Amino acid sequence: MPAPLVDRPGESRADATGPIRGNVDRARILGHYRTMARVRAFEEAADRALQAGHVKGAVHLSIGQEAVASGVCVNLDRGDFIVSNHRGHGHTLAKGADMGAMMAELFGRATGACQGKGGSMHIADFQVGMLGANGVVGAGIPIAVGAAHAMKLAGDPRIVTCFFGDGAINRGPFLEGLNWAKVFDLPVLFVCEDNGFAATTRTRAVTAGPGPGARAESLGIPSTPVDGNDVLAVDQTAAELVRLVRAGAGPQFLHARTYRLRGHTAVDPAPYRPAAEVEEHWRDEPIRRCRDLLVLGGLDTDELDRVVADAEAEAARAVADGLAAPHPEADLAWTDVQDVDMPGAGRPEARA
Amino acid sequence: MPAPLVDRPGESRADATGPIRGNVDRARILGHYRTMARVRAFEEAADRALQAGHVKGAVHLSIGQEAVASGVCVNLDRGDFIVSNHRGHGHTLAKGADMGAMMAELFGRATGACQGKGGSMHIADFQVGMLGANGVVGAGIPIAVGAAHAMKLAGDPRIVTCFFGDGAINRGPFLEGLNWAKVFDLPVLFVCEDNGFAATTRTRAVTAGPGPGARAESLGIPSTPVDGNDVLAVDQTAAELVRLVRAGAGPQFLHARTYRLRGHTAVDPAPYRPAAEVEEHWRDEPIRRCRDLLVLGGLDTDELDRVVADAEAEAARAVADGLAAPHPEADLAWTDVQDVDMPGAGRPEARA
Amino acid sequence: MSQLSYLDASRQAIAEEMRRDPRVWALGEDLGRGGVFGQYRGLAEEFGPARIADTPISEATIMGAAVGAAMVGSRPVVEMRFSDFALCAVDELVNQAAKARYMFGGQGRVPLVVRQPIGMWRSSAAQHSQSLEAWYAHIPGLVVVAPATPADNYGLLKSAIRCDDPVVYMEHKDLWPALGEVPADAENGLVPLGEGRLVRRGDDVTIVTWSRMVQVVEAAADEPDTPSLEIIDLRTLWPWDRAMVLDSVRRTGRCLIVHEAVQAGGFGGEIAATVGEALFGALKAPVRRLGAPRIPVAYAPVLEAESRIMPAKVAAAARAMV
Amino acid sequence: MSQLSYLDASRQAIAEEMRRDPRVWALGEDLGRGGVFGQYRGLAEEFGPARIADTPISEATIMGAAVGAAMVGSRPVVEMRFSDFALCAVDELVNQAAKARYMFGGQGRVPLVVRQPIGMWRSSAAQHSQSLEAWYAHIPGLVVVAPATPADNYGLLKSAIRCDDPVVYMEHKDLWPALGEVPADAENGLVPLGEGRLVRRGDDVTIVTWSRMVQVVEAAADEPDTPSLEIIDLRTLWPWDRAMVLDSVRRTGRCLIVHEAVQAGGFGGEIAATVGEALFGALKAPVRRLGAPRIPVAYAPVLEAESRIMPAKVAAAARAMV
Ligand SMILES: Cc1ncc(C[n+]2csc(CCOP(=O)(O)OP(=O)(O)O)c2C)c(N)n1
Ligand SMILES: Cc1ncc(C[n+]2csc(CCOP(=O)(O)OP(=O)(O)O)c2C)c(N)n1
Ligand SMILES: [Mg+2]
Ligand SMILES: [Mg+2]
Repeated sequence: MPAPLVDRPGESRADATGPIRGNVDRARILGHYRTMARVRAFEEAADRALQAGHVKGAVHLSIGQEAVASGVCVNLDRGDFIVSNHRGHGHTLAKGADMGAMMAELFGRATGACQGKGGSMHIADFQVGMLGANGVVGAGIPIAVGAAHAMKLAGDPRIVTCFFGDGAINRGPFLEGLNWAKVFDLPVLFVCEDNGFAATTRTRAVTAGPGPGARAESLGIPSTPVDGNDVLAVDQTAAELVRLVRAGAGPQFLHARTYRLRGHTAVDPAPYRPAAEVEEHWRDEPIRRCRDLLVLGGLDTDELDRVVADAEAEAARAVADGLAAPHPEADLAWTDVQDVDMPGAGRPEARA
Repeated sequence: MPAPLVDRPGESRADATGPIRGNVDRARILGHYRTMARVRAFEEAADRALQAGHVKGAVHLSIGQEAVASGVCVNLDRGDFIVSNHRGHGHTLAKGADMGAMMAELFGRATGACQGKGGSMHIADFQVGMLGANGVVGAGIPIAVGAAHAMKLAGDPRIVTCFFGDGAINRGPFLEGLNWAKVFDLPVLFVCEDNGFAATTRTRAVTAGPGPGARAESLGIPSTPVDGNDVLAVDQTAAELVRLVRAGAGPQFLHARTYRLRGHTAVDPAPYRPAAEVEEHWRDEPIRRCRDLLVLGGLDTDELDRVVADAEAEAARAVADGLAAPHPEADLAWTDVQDVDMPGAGRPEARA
Repeated sequence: MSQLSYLDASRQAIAEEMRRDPRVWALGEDLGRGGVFGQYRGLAEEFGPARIADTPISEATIMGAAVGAAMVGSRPVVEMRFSDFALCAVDELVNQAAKARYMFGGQGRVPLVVRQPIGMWRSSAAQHSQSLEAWYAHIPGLVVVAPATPADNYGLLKSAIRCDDPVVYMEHKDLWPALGEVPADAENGLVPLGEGRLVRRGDDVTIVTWSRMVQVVEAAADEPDTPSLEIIDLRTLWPWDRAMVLDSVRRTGRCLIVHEAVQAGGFGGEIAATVGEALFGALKAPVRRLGAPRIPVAYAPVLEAESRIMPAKVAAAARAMV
Repeated sequence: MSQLSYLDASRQAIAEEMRRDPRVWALGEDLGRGGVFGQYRGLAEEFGPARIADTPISEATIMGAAVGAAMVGSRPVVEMRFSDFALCAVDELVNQAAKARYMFGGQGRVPLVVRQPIGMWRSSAAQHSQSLEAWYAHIPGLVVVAPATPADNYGLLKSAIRCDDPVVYMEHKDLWPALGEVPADAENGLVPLGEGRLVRRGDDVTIVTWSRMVQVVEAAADEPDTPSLEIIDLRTLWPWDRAMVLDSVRRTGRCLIVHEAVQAGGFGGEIAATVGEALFGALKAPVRRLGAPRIPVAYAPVLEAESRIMPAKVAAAARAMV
């Protein structure tokens, strides 16, 4: 299985080599470190931009959950598809989307990934196979399953990965979509990003039974649990599941336990959980853990700092470029609605 | 646990006594025989009436599945609730509804259970706790769960039983409703009547994983399988589950395997399955099995024939009464829509 | 030309489109055995079970999977059985299918057709009789079609399948057996989306209608006392043929809109408002609407009849306008 | 009287109704922490977690369970968070809640209130900004309410909770902080369902509007060049106050309907059609409608603005009518 590091397509990988843990080489881990640092930097920058009033809509930060995005997406090819949810910046970046276009989308600019029409909850980048975040919890599941269905129908080898939260497993589409994927034996990897919360509610309070994995297995889909804050574990587990999916073994399910270190939205101070709990989880956060591993493996901390600094610089550039980018023309609002009704852009007056 | 035979409230039970199998006495089994014979007679009469053009809407016959209705409902009190699906005649009769009102409903008469407004797929009899059949597969599940929720909120000891088919387990409300029932620890018994088919489709072809029971258990609800054509087994299993539900042990799940001996609707010749398969299942049908048991237990076949004859006479009376009953007044169409808009009956012209 | 039923016309349309374009496929419950009304009879035999896909009873995912499949280049025909069951899949149709192309800034499209058979049919009662075309006409991103004849069911279904945006395609269950001439030639029989059909010329009142009501209005026109009716079958409700309607009403000076759906909040309101605004001063009588009362459809025929528009009602309404 | 926000008015209404009637309870996601907008803040503390129930993310079952609970005698207040998410629960609302009483021949009733916050709010884009009141007005069995002021949100929510039939209750998210006088006395503050509110007398044009647009229209009326506007806040969309609207238009001779929802297929069509028919001949100008274009709501403010009705637009439309 070729498993390119897709965090920055085209960019040269780190030159450090040699195994660190298992048979994973340092370059791969460093790649994760870079991807996660980029996600973190993006989220922090987006948060600051929001506080400064540059982002108008809601933003759901994935701080603390970067390892799931990085560990899964590193195993996907550029042509493979992902479908995401409202907390999708990490998945999108890890799949190779351009950070500048993403930030510009948050700012509602013409240079945004969706030309400013979607915002954070509807970021998509079809060029890298990112078929969209979603504002409706669970709604991505049938969409992902359908994309996989189309691949199977067409004999197309590309596979689909579907990210969703632990809250989504209480919605009907979870059952329907997983059952469907198994019935039609589709090439789809389900990734349940279990951060313990659905908005302000602890998911265990509203979730019966043993959890996501048991539900998947009751639908005939094998589930593999993983420490979602251990990027290497996520990578290695996802690698095997992706291999199975590609090999035609049918849908697979990855249950990744992690923790949402920030509020549900960027403006949520999350008073519903004790500070001590959050602090404890900060000690377990994936980027620090990855760094520790790399340092243990002999990597120079200066080099690691440089990776972080690069990521932060990239995010700063994304903010600066986004702020400098033009707002869309108002007429853009009238395009891409539907062809038959509105063949050309323009308001009805203009079209009459 | 008092477990009244509610098949004909007020009617005297059979006078035969003494154990036949386990500690179940003959009277109870004879009660089942009578209930099942009544369901069968009703279905056959409804079918004939439909062929004769007296029933306008669709009818889904429960022939072959009578043991589930009888075995479960015998364990319910009159005040307990049931929620049913499109194939609900058996459940409704077993819960104590009046056969005449049911047949009149099929005929769309003013004396119908719903005054002719609902038809077969919307039969309800709130007086005996029958909260309605449903035309939408799976839609009864959340309704049943909600009724149980209200009981729990009110500290009301009544419990709710929810009947649905094996096709319904592929709809979202199955997951959502069962999860909900367990999360709120509600007094509800789920009964999955697994007849192998969803309309013209074999459910195993569209159902992934080990089946209904495994799905229930993945949602924290214990599942008990039962031979759904063995009325005694259904009775004894349901008795225990009802006891648990009443005792506050939370939701329970009964998975009853049975077979739909007739077409999906009364007009479906079911060409999608071999005649031999159907024939084989006729040998296993619950009424004959119950009769064999009773005969083995020493009951007089004449008496059993009388039970059947009585049931058939009752059904014939229901048909005759239904045909003699008046059609509803057209103005009835305007009642029970909603109070605030249409406080009184009558067309807008009449109300203006 | 050949004589086909409304049902067979749709079947032929799908078969031809599936032969023409390998990306077209159909999904829904029981399709392998022909679908609940037989609209897919024989198709599984010709195209195989992968392209005529038997699905679980999972309306939300039938629709949602079609959205995903369409976004990556296939062209699904979604079967909802009864339009009433499509109410289990509204997020997928309205929040996802209709908006994806727009929200994503045009990066993807959702070329799917969702067949939602509508209307009263054989005492089907409140959960199997609805006509909710007005809902979908209200949703940006959706095309809404409601054919009344075999030829249109053939030509419009083909156009719908070729459309690059989601189409809500509403056949009327009572029309399945209706017979009519259908152009045998695959390409000539296409009917463009958005164009009405002038069913009959007339002088006194323009009737705007669609679906099953076209026949009812024609029957009304044939009654002895009825004024001369010009009948327009809208065929596509969004976009609807404003030009055809306005041209006609400009000439007749009167407009009556007839639809089977509940009148309150029905699509007739849109047409009446548009005509009333555009032709103010040119109207000889107020624009009128005839739709079902705002009551659920009841089971018993005598009750169900209260929701039905019959020819006599149409004729009386037209008479009252002249 | 006391000064309350639109949000606090609703909270007070629920609290009072829950004190008055032990059968009333609320269910939805995150209610224990006050709900996503804080509409339930403090209620879990007073009434406990059983009556202010935190639910899983299961919109279909939130709605469906409420139907079952209502049928056996409790009175649920259903929280849908954003009206857009109610699209995951349409079968439960439209096929079940709205029709149960009717289908079962009046044996049971479904006294529930489903709160569905609507409207554009802080660049929420296409899946969090919809106003679909027209849909529910089209469905027999549903009452539809859309309050514009704190007093109405107090009085109408109480009436909705006391109503024995299902009520779709649509608060506007942009109005949460709006302040206004609210009658402190619990019983006097009730606002009957189905009655409009005359916001302002005027001579030239009757404006019929509701929800967030009431403020917008008032602002338009205050602009210097605007003709004299009579403003009616419909408050309840079904049943709507035909008498108040017709009386007013009879006097002014002109009617403009303003709503935030998409104009095509919007509820304005119902009103325009009704006014056009009832007052034909008495109108000095065609009835006009002002609603959003038939495009999804976009994210970027400059694009979103294309979907917004601003006071200047209303004023211009009114001016063009006189
Ligand atoms: C159908 C639906 N219901 C409710 C919401 C509101 N909502 C947005 S995110 C969220 C919590 C989702 O939790 P989870 O799936 O665990 O994802 P997380 O936010 O934890 O990443 C909720 C309730 C929604 N967007 N869609
Ligand atoms: C949501 C929905 N989808 C489809 C249908 C059409 N339909 C009616 S019954 C049925 C099969 C149901 O199978 P099952 O639940 O196993 O019940 P059974 O008919 O076998 O008793 C179908 C598909 C429906 N009524 N509702
Ligand atoms: Mg979560
Ligand atoms: Mg079945």
